[in-house]
Amino acid sequence: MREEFPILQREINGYPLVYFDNAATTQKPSVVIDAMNDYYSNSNANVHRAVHTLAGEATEGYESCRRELKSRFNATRAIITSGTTEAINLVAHAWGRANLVDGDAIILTEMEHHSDIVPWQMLAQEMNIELRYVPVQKDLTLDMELFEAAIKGAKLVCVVHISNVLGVCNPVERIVKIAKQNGAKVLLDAAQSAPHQDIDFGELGADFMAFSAHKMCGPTGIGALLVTDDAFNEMQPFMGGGDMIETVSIHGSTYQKNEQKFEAGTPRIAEAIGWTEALKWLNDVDIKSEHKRILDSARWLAKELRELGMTVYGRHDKNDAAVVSFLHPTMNSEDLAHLLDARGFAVRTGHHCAQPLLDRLEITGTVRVSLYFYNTHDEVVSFVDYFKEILERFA
Amino acid sequence: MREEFPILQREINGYPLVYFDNAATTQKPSVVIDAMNDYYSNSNANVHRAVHTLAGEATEGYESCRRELKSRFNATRAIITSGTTEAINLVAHAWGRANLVDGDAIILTEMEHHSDIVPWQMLAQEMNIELRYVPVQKDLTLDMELFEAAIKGAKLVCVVHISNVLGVCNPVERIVKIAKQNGAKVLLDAAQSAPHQDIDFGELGADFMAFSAHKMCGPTGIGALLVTDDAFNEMQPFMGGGDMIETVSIHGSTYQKNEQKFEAGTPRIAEAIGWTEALKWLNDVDIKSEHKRILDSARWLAKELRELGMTVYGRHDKNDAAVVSFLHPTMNSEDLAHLLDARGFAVRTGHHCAQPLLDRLEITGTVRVSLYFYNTHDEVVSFVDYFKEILERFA
Amino acid sequence: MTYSEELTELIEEFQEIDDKMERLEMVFDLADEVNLLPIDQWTDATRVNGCQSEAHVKVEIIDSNVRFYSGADSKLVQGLMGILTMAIDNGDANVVLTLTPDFATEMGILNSLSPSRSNGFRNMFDKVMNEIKTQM
Amino acid sequence: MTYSEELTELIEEFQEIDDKMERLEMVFDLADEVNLLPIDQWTDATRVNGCQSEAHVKVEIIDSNVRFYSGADSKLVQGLMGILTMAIDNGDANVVLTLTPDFATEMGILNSLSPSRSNGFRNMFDKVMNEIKTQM
Ligand SMILES: Cc1ncc(COP(=O)(O)O)c(C=O)c1O
Ligand SMILES: Cc1ncc(COP(=O)(O)O)c(C=O)c1O
Repeated sequence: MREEFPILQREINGYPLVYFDNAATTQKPSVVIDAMNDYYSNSNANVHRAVHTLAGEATEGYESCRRELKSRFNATRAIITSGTTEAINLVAHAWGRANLVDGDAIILTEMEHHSDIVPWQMLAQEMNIELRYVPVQKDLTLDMELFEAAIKGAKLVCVVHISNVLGVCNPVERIVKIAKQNGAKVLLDAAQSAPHQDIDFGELGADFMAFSAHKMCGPTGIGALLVTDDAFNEMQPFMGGGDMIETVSIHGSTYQKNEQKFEAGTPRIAEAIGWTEALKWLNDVDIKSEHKRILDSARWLAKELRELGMTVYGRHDKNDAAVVSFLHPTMNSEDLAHLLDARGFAVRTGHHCAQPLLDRLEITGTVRVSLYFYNTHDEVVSFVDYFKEILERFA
Repeated sequence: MREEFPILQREINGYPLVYFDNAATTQKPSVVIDAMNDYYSNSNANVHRAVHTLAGEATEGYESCRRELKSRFNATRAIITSGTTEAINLVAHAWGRANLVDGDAIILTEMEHHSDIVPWQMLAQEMNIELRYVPVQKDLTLDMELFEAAIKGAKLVCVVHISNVLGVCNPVERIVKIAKQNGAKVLLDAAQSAPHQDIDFGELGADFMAFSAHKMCGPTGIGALLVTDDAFNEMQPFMGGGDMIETVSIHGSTYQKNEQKFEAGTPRIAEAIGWTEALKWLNDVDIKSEHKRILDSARWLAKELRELGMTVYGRHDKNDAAVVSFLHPTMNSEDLAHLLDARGFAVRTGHHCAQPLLDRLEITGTVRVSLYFYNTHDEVVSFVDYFKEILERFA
Repeated sequence: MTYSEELTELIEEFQEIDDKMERLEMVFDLADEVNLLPIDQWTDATRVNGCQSEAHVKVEIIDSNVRFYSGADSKLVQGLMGILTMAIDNGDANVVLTLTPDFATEMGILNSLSPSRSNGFRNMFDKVMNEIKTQM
Repeated sequence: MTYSEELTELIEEFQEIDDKMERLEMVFDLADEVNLLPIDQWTDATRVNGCQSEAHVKVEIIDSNVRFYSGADSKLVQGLMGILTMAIDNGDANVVLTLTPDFATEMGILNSLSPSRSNGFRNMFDKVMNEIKTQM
């Protein structure tokens, strides 16, 4: 698989790139890069409402992304957005503002990414909505008892499927079941799970699911919101402009009835075409066995790091992502990342856009190693070897 | 110049592509395509807050776009958006909702693109704002007398710099001057002017300027909003999420102070890198003389079409764009476009997302030929030749 | 599948033409073949969705005999309607229902059309077939 | 430009090292060279903006003699502060003000650092120079 990713040939400071920052963004296989290249070199045109050949090809390319999303995730509605963040903001504006009233409650968890917190804080302020945060326990799981206590009277549950800091996979089936029993809708932040699992949105029963292409081998600048028909029908337009309207007059406008209603303006055409290829590429990956392989590597890495005296934040359960967040007892994390970069190891440090979770863990950041399918166990071993050298020379 | 655009080698139905749909979207030179290719093949990473080399390169690439925008347009603030449409929606949400009150008035013109109408209609409904439309006169110009009458008490003027249907360039200097005298802010929809003119935003004195990369040789999925410092300071956050925050806690959040405040989520990294190259490419074009050249071709085309009995909507004044909108007295426009496509001519038909303008002209659509710098007069001549053949065989 | 004599002839006629322009000329000419549905009878119920232009169809079945009325503001679209008219008008409903849009592909007209137009043709075809089914 | 003897030596020492890791080791070692600004004196006024970690600097000028205090939670950043200390501490303010960040480029440390870290260095340098100017 590695030879399909041109960037893996890259050297950093004379050493081969070891890319361990996959939870931030993944690399792209040639099929994805080439498809966008081909689009710009051969078929570039604006979509919809045009007769000429290029416009037809561009429209077909753009809409093929929607079809591929629906088929991969078993969804009836796929709205194309600029990413997870815009998808969640879309729910807040298009569904939240139209369906929530003063005094309603929304449930979040302490494990959420900022992108699944800030939009709700903004809405809460505007509409006087109560936000209830489900706490994270010592064992790094959600306190489901407190969730069940908090659900009473809540209209919406926003939950991250897999934590980008811990890799912990939340019990979303149970969360959906409890939410449904209490008449609440569920928004799943699948930014980290869509790349690592085969998700059946229809079967799962959530109402909204947000994720980004760039974290699953697709291009930057594009993502999606899957929506059930019921929830879709409750959504009011968010952004206004071309493509989302049916008619416009100076007296008022009428809107499209399908997903385009929420896709104002010229859409992300090249990006959709690239993402389509990434989705097809993923369809051909044996995700279950690849996931098990990299999770095993992550477990081994966690064990090694613990033995070296690091504090590791993660449990690496069966469905958890292959993410290892850790801290050195005294060394500054950015310094570690810097020293790792000197030999080509790309890791991320900082708050990973999840400050409330770090507040709960009483830390301000971690060093995060996050693996993807093109990573090898050899890379992980060489990481540990070099990490030992760093500790010897710099700690 | 033509050899820099790979798509111009394309054949349609065995005939060379003649791409006359540039007002919808322009083609991309190799430097743009290659830069994105190179990014994905060598430097792809998420931006901001990371230490490793790739993240540094990606951040530098992304921020170089902002620098290039500021320098090309002489602006102090450049917010990167997904396009013109999102940029205008950003003004409506971030500035409009925070600074307008019940009963305020906004001035639009009948020449606006839907993207500069619908966001204001939505805001008007939400906040009880009055929308005043400046009429378009028989000579296809704005009725400046009625504009001056309407400005009293208005807080914001939204005006398209160059009409995407007519090519007419509006007297924006005068509009800005009158607006400023009356204490109103000005939002310029520069989607069609940014590709065709060298615009000095600082000198012009407008408060906001929105435009899209894809209409100026850049990639899809990216655009910008230029903002003066004063207007910037009056803007409240729009979308919430990663990258736009300073701190997040379950009790509330604080926001970035710079443009990132309005760029929630992982940004359009590859797109920014591609756009940077497009902006540099445009810097090297002698826009004044190229503009004159294609405008002359457009004038000739308009004359020929009129002689063939077509109704041409446009005046082709010095600063107008090289756009020729026309109608056959009886033949259906889509049929014409279809027949043109049979020989490789790509034109657009329909309402061009400007229904209020068409309402004023008492038509429902036009056939639109829109030229860009890589078009030649020979192409225009062959268009007229073939158009005559169509009329003979099909009219 | 086997087509009526008239349709078979039409298919062959189209297949003989190499030049796309000539093929389009023929489609244009066939616009006259429709049983015209006058504009004042165009309603939401008769509209073919997904067409860029207004396209309207209506079906009547008398003694299991199909009568197909149609009209469009695009002559090209009406030409496609003319082709469909030649394929199904006055045919036995049960026979007509065995028809698939493949015949249009065989004629080579669908790939002479932009995707939007050929989608339009498919939408029209589906709508007409559905109407026939409901009326039987 | 001409540097103090101490700084010239340091630049040469760095230039002799090929290995990036060794260069980083040296930067780490130089963290001890700072006149430590204790954490309880870190304020908004002392903060260097644009650093990913907390970095704080303070300047005093006594009889046009520069005293430079600094501290950071990153040892690497504090190492850079150590280098700046060797470059300017105890120097004459007028001479110090002629210094540009080029010396760090000459040492080869800036391109051993990620862009964020080398920007951080530039921000620190600018802040220190500004402080000296205001105090004179
Ligand atoms: C004048 C004008 N304004 C706004 C837009 C909208 O631009 P975009 O679709 O790139 O958001 C366009 C182009 O479609 C335009 O021509
Ligand atoms: C769990 C989670 N949610 C949301 C996001 C935001 O995604 P994006 O920045 O692509 O909008 C991310 C990634 O940064 C994430 O990991």
